[in-house]
Amino acid sequence: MQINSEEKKAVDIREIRERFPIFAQRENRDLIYLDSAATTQKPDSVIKAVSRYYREYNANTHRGTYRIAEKATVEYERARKTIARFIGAVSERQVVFVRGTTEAINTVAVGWGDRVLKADDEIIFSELEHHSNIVPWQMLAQRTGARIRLWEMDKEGRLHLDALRNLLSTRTRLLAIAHVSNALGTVNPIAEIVQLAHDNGTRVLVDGAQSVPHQQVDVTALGVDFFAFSGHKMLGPTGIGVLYAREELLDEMNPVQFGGDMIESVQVLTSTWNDLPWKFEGGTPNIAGAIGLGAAVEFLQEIGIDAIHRHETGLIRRAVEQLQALPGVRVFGPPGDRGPAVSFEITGIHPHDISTLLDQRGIAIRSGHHCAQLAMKKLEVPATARASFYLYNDESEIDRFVKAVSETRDYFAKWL
Amino acid sequence: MQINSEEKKAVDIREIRERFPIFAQRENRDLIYLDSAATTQKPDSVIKAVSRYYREYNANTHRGTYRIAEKATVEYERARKTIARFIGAVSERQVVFVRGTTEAINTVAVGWGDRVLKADDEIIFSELEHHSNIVPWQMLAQRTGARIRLWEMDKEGRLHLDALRNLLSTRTRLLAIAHVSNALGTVNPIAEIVQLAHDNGTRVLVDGAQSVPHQQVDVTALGVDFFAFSGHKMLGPTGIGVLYAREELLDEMNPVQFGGDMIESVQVLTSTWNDLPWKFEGGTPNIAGAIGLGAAVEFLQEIGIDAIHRHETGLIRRAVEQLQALPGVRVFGPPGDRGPAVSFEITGIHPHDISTLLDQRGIAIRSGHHCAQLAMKKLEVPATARASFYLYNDESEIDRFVKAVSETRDYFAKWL
Amino acid sequence: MALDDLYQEILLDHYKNPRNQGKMSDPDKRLQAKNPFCGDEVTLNLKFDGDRVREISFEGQGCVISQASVSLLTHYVKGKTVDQILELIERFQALVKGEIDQLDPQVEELMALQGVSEFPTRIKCATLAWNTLKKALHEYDSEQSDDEGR
Amino acid sequence: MALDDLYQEILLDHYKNPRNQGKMSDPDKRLQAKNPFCGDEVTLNLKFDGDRVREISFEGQGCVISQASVSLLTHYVKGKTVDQILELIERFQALVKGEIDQLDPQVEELMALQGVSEFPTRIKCATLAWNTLKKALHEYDSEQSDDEGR
Ligand SMILES: Cc1ncc(COP(=O)(O)O)c(C=O)c1O
Ligand SMILES: Cc1ncc(COP(=O)(O)O)c(C=O)c1O
Repeated sequence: MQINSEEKKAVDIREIRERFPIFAQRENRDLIYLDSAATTQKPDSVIKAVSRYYREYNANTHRGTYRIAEKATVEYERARKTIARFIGAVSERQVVFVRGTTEAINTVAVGWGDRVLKADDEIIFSELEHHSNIVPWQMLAQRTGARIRLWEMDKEGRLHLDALRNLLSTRTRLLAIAHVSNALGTVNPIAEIVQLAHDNGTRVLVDGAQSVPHQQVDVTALGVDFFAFSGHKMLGPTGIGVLYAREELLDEMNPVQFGGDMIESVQVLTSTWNDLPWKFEGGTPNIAGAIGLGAAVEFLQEIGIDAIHRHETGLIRRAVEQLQALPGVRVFGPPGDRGPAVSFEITGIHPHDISTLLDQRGIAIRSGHHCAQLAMKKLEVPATARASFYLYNDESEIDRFVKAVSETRDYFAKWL
Repeated sequence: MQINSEEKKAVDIREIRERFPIFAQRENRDLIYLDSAATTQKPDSVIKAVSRYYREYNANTHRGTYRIAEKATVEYERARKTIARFIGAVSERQVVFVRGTTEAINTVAVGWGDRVLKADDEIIFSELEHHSNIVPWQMLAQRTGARIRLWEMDKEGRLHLDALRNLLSTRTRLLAIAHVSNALGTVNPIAEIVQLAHDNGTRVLVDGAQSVPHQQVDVTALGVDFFAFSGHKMLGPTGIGVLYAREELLDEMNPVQFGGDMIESVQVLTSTWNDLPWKFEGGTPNIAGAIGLGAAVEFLQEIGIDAIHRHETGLIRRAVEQLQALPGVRVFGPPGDRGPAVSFEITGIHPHDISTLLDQRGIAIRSGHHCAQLAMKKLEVPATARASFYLYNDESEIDRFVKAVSETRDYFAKWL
Repeated sequence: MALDDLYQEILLDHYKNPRNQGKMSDPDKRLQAKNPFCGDEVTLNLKFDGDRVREISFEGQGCVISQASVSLLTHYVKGKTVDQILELIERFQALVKGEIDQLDPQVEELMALQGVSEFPTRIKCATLAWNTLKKALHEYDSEQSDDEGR
Repeated sequence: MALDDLYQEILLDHYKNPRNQGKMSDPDKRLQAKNPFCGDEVTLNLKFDGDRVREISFEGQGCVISQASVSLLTHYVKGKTVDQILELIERFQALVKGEIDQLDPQVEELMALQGVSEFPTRIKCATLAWNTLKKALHEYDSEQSDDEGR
């Protein structure tokens, strides 16, 4: 259950699993959790960081002049710094706390898009995007008269740079693209994409919901303009996520949540805004969530994000190979490298029925469109079954999962 | 330390305090927490409900077909029902989970306001509003060409219905009003205000951030159109709050957070929306937060919101009387009934210095503009000191607080 | 909860051999609905004879539960009056939510879907077609009275 | 942390008798700033003599820390060159953030504000005027070069 590597840090799964209380619960004894692309389990240190805030220094941030309020402010801002360093941001002023990827993208669509886009400008997004990286742009297009251009994928869920070159025009203001697809595992070459887009004067928003949890990301090196991700998909609490952006873009953007904390001064008819990043954090933030996300990043750093990535690469290879070897099972997504998620189907059996049968064996996978209806349409399926992995999964779980898939096929085979 | 009342449920403060872990911390032994209007402390049951979700059934809601995802969905939706009943909503479809009061109000400003308001329409808000109930309307006015009308308060922070009558016109589309003022404690007669507004064809948004935690609220009986409040001010977690609205208004409103979960179907250029309330809950919600807020409501119900209200009424009376008796101290806000918050100043001493001195004695109060700069301007002060109370405070704390205020005055008196 | 309680033979039969599946030319009422959480779609086609449903068919694909449910629905609805159908819908919804545990003997094959009540996230699969039918009947009803009003 | 470390006698003296408080007619540069978290305001007025600050005054009210800080600022800045002042600002900011614990003997009264470093939420009170001065000097500088450029 160890990844062996001479020089590199290895991941000891047994030790790691012990730090996730959910696996120690009696009723979860048999749980094989393969839905980390939807949300991940939480280590003890994250759960404790959240409850420690409530138990020891619960107070509102930024304006209290008493001890626990100072402590809450310091911890909240320390989490921001931890996260900024983790993703390679130049400054923590570039890290805006939001609810998650969805709110981050919506914030850019309204705060930047409504300000910058004009009628007949163009927005590109890809066919494999999550709905959260599609619908905000549709609505922006409706509000501004801008046009949507779809970057189509091939039948294996790959995007081709040539197709992008053909799509980019003098009117293309924005390209919205996932770093890693949650539905198919496709990994997109962000640095090259950014280069192409920037050469064209096009800004790039990267949906990093499925990359930051699993691989080293350096937003500065990648050169992205906007970058969005969710805490709950990287061991952190629900209700917290991050919008990163280049500082001059944050400066020019309008805030979108108006109220306490994001204000410099308020008159009857007009108001002025606070400095970055607070300009975008109107209202009491998810303080416990931010502190918990800081703890999650520290956990990932302790294990080592590269070690995690290597471990997951082993798991996903094993899963894909074994599934592909099963008659009657079809695996979707690109050959070669992919993120730790695999979509598949069993001929004649609806994915819902697959996931219900697997649940009976304690195996949690997801079935459905994975908020990627455009990709489903291209694959000509209404839905798929999807298994996704994280640092706490091991190879024996993959094997049991594949066995259960095979038994599911057999269970229905007698009827169908 | 008990409120004595023959027939009515009494509040046993000692017992209640034992359920708030923060007061048991060694370094908080001397903590007198008088900043509940900013955020409240959390009972054990709320902290546990949050960590129990993470430890036992952490999963994303609504789409998982495995056991812990079902449990997460059931608990998340059960919290919604608990809250709906607590505020007297007709249906849980009217309870939309948001980050807090600020997001709730911004959601109405964009989702309803942008759809309904036209140039030269009018929006009224009062002079004692929190910035979160001011700035979203200023921005809406700028976007639509609508006009702002200010409902002025008197020098004691009271709003008069005659003034409202004079303000209402055939163009008045919306009245935005706090139930209870966080800065001055003013309690506004919402039922009468709603009546006046509705007779005029004007919709009413009530900022209930300071009322729901402290008194029985029945949104249906009050007849409000929109109602907003925050979990963290009523014993609940940070990062969760509620937008309530009448169902036909929610139906006609546009969603404002576009992405996963709020979708019915997605095509390349257009999409359609899910049912209420999910139409407004784009992206993974703060699941732990919602479940924690459900637990907070159950705690309040167990103690009894009326008993809490009576207890606080005793505390605030005592505080106001004693402060008013101190030479050199000026108390702001209305005579008679008020919410459990009192703003004051000591002549010649800036509120910041008051709160720092009180902090040295372990007493946590707030100094500043309390996000109510319009009210501060009317009172002709840059800031005030504010003490605010909740069910875990007792009379001996009030006495020690008042004594500390008096000592603060004396400390500086030798210099000034 | 045993799996075979959920996947009863009769449901698998309806899944494999759905009754009344297909398009309908010139239906009096046609309504489509989606399950937003999984993306499954169902379309119902109806022809009326007074207040009676004379013909019904469905289009769409889905899981065993949703397919069997809509197939059984068409089977039991055909020939019934709108009022009878509305009552059946109420009863069926209560059954799969676990609120009741009996149905009329005449519609007893529907009891095969009772197991769904133990699988909360699958309830939507079982009820989607029934909710759609209810909506279709109401819409048809008000379209009719609009016509009369003219 | 003892209270008297924060509220040193010299600060209370500056609070009670602020130096260089008041308006200025015809300043070369005037800049206002706000502390968004408490609403306190400060306005600085500056007159230059080449690259030297010839006159400085402030308007605005605040707490002991902010008033004493801006009063001390005006006291020490008057007559210094822009470069000297920018360096002093850096040093002062580092002091109240607890990054250094010494200042030049010529500005030793500023050491009275060292206690602020133990009160994180009060750091803004101490630094507001200094941040504003820095911004004012930069703005003045670029306004000057714009003029020359014409
Ligand atoms: C009356 C009132 N309205 C609105 C708010 C804003 O609430 P939140 O910061 O939770 O969004 C507050 C809290 O500061 C408040 O007291
Ligand atoms: C690629 C991708 N983008 C966006 C999202 C939306 O994230 P959230 O629901 O946390 O806002 C997800 C998660 O489902 C995702 O996988």
